[in-house]
Amino acid sequence: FLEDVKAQAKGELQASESRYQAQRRVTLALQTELLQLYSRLETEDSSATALALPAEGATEPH
Amino acid sequence: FLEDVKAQAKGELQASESRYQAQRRVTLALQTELLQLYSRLETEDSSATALALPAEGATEPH
Amino acid sequence: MAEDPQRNFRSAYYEKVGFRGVEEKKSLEIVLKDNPLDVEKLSTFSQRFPLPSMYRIHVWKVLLGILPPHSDSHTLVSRCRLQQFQDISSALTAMRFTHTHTPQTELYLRMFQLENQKLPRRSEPRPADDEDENFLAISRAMEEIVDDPVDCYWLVRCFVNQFKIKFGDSIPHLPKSLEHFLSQEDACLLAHLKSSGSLHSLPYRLWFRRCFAGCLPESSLQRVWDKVISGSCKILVFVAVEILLSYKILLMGISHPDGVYNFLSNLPQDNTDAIVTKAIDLWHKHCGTPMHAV
Repeated sequence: FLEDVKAQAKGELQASESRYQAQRRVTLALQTELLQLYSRLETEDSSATALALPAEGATEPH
Repeated sequence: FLEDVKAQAKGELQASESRYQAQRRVTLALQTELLQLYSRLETEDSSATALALPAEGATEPH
Repeated sequence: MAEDPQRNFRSAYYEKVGFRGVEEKKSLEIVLKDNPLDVEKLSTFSQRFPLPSMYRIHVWKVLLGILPPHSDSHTLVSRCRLQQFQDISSALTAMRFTHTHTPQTELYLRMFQLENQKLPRRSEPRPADDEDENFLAISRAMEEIVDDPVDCYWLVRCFVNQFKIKFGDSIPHLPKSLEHFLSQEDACLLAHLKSSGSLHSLPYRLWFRRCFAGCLPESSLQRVWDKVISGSCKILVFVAVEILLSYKILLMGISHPDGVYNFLSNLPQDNTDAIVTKAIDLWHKHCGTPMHAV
């Protein structure tokens, strides 16, 4: 009977742990995606600056 | 003794549950951040397009 | 139980008049009333008899460990399974991997990839590899069998995982096993397949990696999967043997391996129930019927 109680608890714990592990994988995936987006933003920001500079120059009277 | 085993099992399940909830809060925060980043990227993309358009127009002969 | 002549007579009678299922359904109901469930008994039952369709999904879930043996825990565990499904699928939506119009099977694949840390980068998408394609084929078939998307994902996920863990080492040997049993059943057909060079280009991936998903219609397929889920991958060999035997005359007339491959990859769907029934009989004949008391 004791074994039975233990087995039941184990079954429940496994389901709960699997749910927790999935959340951890989700966190990792989200972090990867965020990292990529940030680096994309930085590239765009710097290229936007690069584009903006000659454009500004062009408006200046020669 | 049986009560003891049951109590222990309950404790473990609760610990797993709270680990899960903590991780869940993390992923929710990350998802919110992701949402903001996407909209920021989109704004920049569309303003980049908006900027690019008159510039293109300007190069056209009048 | 099996030695009881009275019972054997009765079973034979039921079989003849088409009531064979009645007795089996009753004995399954008795097994399902156990708490905790005796998983061993359940697998023995599924090895011996076709599962009544009203209990199939439930039995599969227990056999695949989606539900634990203790019925008292089913509510709690089902809630965990549901939450896990929701957590992963909503993260995929947030990451814009999936949209409202994404086919369910693709969602399942992404979920499975995420759980296994194999999600490709969105900026560097890669085409689906063999394993992805196998997963998708199994998902498409499971979708036809199971209505609830949460159940469907869990069944595909655990089916694929269990298949790999339990049978991963045996799968490469199945073509050899097929050759062995075909030589016993029809040496002439085997000789033809060998001499035409077709034996090495049979649709083994469809048969032994996808477990006939996309090859057999669901009504036949689920009877094969009953056996796979309850612990046999040998059944796959016998289904393949029976397919070959059923189309022997036609196959004997095809001398090009591509022709054989193409025909078998697009199997006519009208005769598959009979093929599966014969395959299960042949499997019992060669591998014996599990004799645990049910």
